[in-house]
Amino acid sequence: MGELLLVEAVNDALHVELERDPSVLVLGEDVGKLGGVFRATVGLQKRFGAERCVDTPLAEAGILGTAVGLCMAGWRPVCEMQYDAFSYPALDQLINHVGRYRWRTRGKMSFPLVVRMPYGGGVRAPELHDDSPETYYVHTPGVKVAIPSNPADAKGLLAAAIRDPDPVVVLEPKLIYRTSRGEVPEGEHVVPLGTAHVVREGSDLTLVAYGAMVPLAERAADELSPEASAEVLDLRSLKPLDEDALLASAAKTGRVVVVQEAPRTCGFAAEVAAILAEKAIYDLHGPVLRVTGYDVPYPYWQLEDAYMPSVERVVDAARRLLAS
Amino acid sequence: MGELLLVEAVNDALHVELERDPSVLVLGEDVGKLGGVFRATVGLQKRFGAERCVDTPLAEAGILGTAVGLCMAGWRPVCEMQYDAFSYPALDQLINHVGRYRWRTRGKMSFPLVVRMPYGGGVRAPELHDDSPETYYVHTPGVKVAIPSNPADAKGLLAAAIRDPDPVVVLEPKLIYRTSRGEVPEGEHVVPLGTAHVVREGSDLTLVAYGAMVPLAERAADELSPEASAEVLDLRSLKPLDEDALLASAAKTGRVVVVQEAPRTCGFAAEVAAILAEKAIYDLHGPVLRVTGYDVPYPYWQLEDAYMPSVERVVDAARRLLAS
Amino acid sequence: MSRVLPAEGGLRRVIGDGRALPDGEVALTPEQHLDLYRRLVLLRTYDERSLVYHRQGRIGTYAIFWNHEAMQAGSELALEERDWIFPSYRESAIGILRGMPASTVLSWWRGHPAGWWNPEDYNVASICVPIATHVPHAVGFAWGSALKGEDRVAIVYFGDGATSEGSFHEGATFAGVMKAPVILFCNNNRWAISTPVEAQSAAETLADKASGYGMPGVRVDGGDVLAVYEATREAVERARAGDGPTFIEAVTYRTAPHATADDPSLYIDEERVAEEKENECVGRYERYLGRLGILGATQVEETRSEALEVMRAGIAQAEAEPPEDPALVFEHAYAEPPSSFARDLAELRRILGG
Amino acid sequence: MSRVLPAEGGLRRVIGDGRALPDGEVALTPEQHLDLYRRLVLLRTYDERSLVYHRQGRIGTYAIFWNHEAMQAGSELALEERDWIFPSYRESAIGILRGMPASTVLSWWRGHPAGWWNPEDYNVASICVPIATHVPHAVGFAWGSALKGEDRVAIVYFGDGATSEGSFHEGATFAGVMKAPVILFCNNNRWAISTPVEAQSAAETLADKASGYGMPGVRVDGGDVLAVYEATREAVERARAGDGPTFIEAVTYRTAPHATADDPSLYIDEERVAEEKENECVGRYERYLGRLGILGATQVEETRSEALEVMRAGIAQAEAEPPEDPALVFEHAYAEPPSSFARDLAELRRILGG
Ligand SMILES: Cc1ncc(C[n+]2csc(CCOP(=O)(O)OP(=O)(O)O)c2C)c(N)n1
Ligand SMILES: Cc1ncc(C[n+]2csc(CCOP(=O)(O)OP(=O)(O)O)c2C)c(N)n1
Ligand SMILES: [Mg+2]
Ligand SMILES: [Mg+2]
Repeated sequence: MGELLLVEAVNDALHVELERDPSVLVLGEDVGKLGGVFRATVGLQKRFGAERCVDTPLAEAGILGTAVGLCMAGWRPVCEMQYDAFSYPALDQLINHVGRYRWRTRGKMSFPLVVRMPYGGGVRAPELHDDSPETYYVHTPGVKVAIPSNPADAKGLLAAAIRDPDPVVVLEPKLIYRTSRGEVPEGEHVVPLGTAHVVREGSDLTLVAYGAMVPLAERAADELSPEASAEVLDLRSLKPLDEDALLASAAKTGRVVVVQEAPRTCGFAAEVAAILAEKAIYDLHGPVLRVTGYDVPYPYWQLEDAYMPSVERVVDAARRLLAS
Repeated sequence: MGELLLVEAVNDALHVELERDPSVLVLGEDVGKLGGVFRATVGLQKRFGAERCVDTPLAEAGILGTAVGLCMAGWRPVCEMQYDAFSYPALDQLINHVGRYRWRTRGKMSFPLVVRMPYGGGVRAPELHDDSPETYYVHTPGVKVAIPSNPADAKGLLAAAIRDPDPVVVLEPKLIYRTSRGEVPEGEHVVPLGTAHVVREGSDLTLVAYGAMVPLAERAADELSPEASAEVLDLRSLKPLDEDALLASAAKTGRVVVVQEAPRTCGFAAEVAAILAEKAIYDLHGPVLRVTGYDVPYPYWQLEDAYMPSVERVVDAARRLLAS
Repeated sequence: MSRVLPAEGGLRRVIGDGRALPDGEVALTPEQHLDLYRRLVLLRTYDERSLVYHRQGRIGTYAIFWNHEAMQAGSELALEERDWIFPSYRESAIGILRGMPASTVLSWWRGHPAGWWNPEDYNVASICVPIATHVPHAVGFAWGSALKGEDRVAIVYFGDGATSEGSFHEGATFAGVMKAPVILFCNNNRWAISTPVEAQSAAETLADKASGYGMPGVRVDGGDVLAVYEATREAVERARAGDGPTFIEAVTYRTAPHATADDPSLYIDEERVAEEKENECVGRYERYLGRLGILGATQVEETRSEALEVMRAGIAQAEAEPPEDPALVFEHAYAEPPSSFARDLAELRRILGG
Repeated sequence: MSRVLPAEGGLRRVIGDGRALPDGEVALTPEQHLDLYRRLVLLRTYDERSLVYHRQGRIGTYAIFWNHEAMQAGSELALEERDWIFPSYRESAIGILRGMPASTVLSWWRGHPAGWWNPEDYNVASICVPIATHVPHAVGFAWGSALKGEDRVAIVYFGDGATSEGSFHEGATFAGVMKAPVILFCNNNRWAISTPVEAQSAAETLADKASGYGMPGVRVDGGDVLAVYEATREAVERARAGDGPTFIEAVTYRTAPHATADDPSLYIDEERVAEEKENECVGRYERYLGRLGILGATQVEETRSEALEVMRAGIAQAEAEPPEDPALVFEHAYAEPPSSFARDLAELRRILGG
């Protein structure tokens, strides 16, 4: 199929999965006629009809709550939240129902729904169009969380999420929606949840990242070369997490820097560091360093570059670690 | 004033603070005539009137959202959420407004509100009366989080929260509302946020805990003695966190077990472990172990003991660590 | 076919008082009446026994639904078995009208896993604990069923307090827009724990909310099982005809504590409670059937003892449930549990075993 | 004092068309009319220039409010300065009616910290981006002010789409129960981005929602600045008299893209847009004042060029704002920042400096 932008790969996945499985249905604000504010759902309503690509009222808890009911009626709903920070009204449904309903039926009923949304900062947008909410999702039992960093994974992880019998939240890094371009397999393409990907082999230290932080980590690895050989590990799926890949890389390099856009406290980098502190402590040649957003409200966009992890900050952390 | 139960200490703090400051106002579901389902607000409406202890409609986002407006009108609202898992409808207000509004006014306006709620498991209750939601709160920029483990701190931390110029979430461990009894200073009593407390000195390892896990950790320390000398550190305030106390204890004992009821992934124990992995790695004689709830929906109560961290699990972790 | 009369306060009513207030009629055969009566008594007995079991320490916290039976049995009767029910904790036992064993519901209140059922077995969703959050579920189910061309109606039960929640509002909004075949059944028992409905909403009636969602709002006497049946039957017809949702406000008064842990003496009007108890819904129907000559004292006794027998068997079965293995903690969260769960369980077993 | 006429569709109206539709009257002096006109033109000019600045890359994404000026200026005129305004992004510039410099609002759209003000300086709350979430803020403010015995009314602006959100519902519920002196002002421009109001709610009119909250609902022609003024004035009176909240539905039609990034050609009815543009609100008022003999061509020109001057100065000032120091990232989140912030900033400075 050739090269696609990341957002086009999302759109492609939706086309393929709606075609493949007549019980898949897309719903959300402006996903129909408009094709979504990022055009991720463009063409779906024309192709599959207004009943399988549904423009909903402006009510996120309503979207996710009705999706629970749609599952009970035999559908596999794919909900779009228009932006990261506008998904919070639906957290109640997510935590109290989406993550618990299969359990509540003692495993008898499935809730194969997907919540996908553009997320993350760096896009020069008004307030609250920049959040990285993965902690809220990943901490919640009963849901899975995937975050692609390139077009092929965006397609494959979304396909996996749609086919998964359990609820999956897919966070799509909007910063690289239209800058990440790459080869995407045509037709059905599935990247199993729970498999990390070594984007670049290295021997001196590991940069652990996901989403838009992966290309950033790659640039940092470039910067560090030839001074040091950095491995870049793209987690791709935060839950389930490919712990083996993480531990293998840590064992190999003995030095780990974790990069995340979200605020630091209880961000996913903390979980990565905690796993390393528990299971890899004897492999480590130095501290586990985190390069993250700060514990502050995401700033005015003229200042956002100071908030977002930068190549410079990653390189600085790597150098400190290498020197330790 | 003598001995009080933990929930009585909460009530005492509210009486003292409403008396002290006429701009303090309590609102929530059933906090007035009934005095709250746990009786934490008993007597307030009689004493201070229905305008300063307000029974609200059943709408948590409405409670927290109007509290934001009450702040703008010069009040210091103390919101009760009836239970942990029923606070989630208010997360949207918390994340998008409560934590951001001071910033939004460039620091010109204060939002000195408090959200307090009974939290945690082990109480043989129906579904969703058992959650430990601290991660959702602590990850959110602009809010502070305190969790008392005994009556005196319950009073002192709540008083500090009410006097704080910023929003504070106070999670009260309902498991020990009526089993934790202790001396509580009469009248004004403030425990500053951001100060941890060494509940018990020890030299071989540190048990880090908060809330109802503190007395549990103490029992584990009893169990471990004389085989090993366990220090018990009560964090009391997760944000701001007393990092110095944490690092000092880790430096002293070289071995740390962190105990938390919440599900493991991205729980606060991960943050503690991450801080240690970053700043105390050379002090550690072994891995940082986490004893936590599991990454599953909080179970049917006949099975809850298998979910909750137990003395046995803490002791087991401690022994493994001591042997490592 | 049926005659529904206005009652005081504009509520729909069928059952009179045998004196000044005339009886109306509904198109039910004597057998159907007796079946409905049996269902009412089953619920009543379930509720009264549960309170006893609670006092005896045999079940945990329990949400009493005494005098709510007419709303539950009356509305359920208007449904077909293929229709789905979305209960709140106040309708915890509604499944027994659908053949669910009493032991299942008792197990739920005992916190035993045997209390959690497969909704598809009875077309009864799980008991919803967080207020109003199941309204969108029912709406999504009804909408989704209609999309699939299936003729299934959903009914969702919630209280007066629930109408203040955003979830109610969003669910109702979707229901209207999607023309979902769903019935929003509001049990207005005038209290949300200690909060009276006047402190819940400034609306004159809760049914006033319906037009804001583009659906009809109906008010009915919640103590009148036949009026409830009629109102629901009409709503079901409307739903099946593709005319969308209906909001039913069934008005009653909570005469029991909110739940076993509650102390209503702190807030409730005891005189009003006493009045309401006099006029409670099972007795009202009993007397109505007596006036029709359908029900006699022997049948009343028989029905009650049958129901008592169901409960005796139910609690015995619930108490005979063996304790579940801790392994269950790790099951059912995911279709395929992550590998960490097996490690966690192994560790837990090692510790519990030691 | 005033004569408000019914318009087509039952909307309140004052301004006629100079032909078949008669003009009504309001109790404003010629000076007040001209002042109101000046405000309308200021908003219009702000909006039109902002779109140009956006195209020139001088401001970022911008939410156009062309043809919404009458709703904003008309309602604002009914308030006193001590009354508080809670705007959405659609009312981003409403502060300029309260003396806020144009540069402040422009800075907001430039993502520069100078765009964030102290609400107490203008009694204008921060621009609310997440839909409907500011409704409870306004209600809490109004309720809290009344509790303090202060005579301050709050008005909160939101769109048709916003009425679907739980936050709207919960805010409105509180407003009714607390009898808060607040005005819920709904700009029904018939679209929420690409979603038409018919897909938003099955209610016949959005004002139908009001009775569900126990408050009056008023419908007014949103393109008629005087009808908006009158409706708001009445609501303000009611609020000040202690009679609680009012819901105002001001009906108009969105003629511009939702925001600069939007492409309405994918969904909108272009003919209807053209019609609406013909009848846009500033022109309507201009012609009305012309018929009254209050406004002439010179004054129109003068008013416009004054407003243009304000904008020229505004953008110049906004562009002259020096870039802020990264230290600001760590300020204002807390009254007393935790010690880690100083460490983070020091590290950041070291890295940025290197
Ligand atoms: C979201 C949420 N908030 C709070 C509670 C605690 N709570 C349980 S029952 C109840 C009152 C419900 O009143 P109503 O809706 O009238 O139903 P009723 O109990 O009277 O049947 C409350 C506040 C809850 N279960 N869920
Ligand atoms: C909670 C939330 N969900 C989604 C959005 C994204 N969004 C921005 S504007 C908009 C449409 C709003 O429509 P309406 O309320 O009618 O106001 P209008 O823009 O027409 O003035 C949407 C969905 C948001 N800002 N907040
Ligand atoms: Mg009730
Ligand atoms: Mg609109």
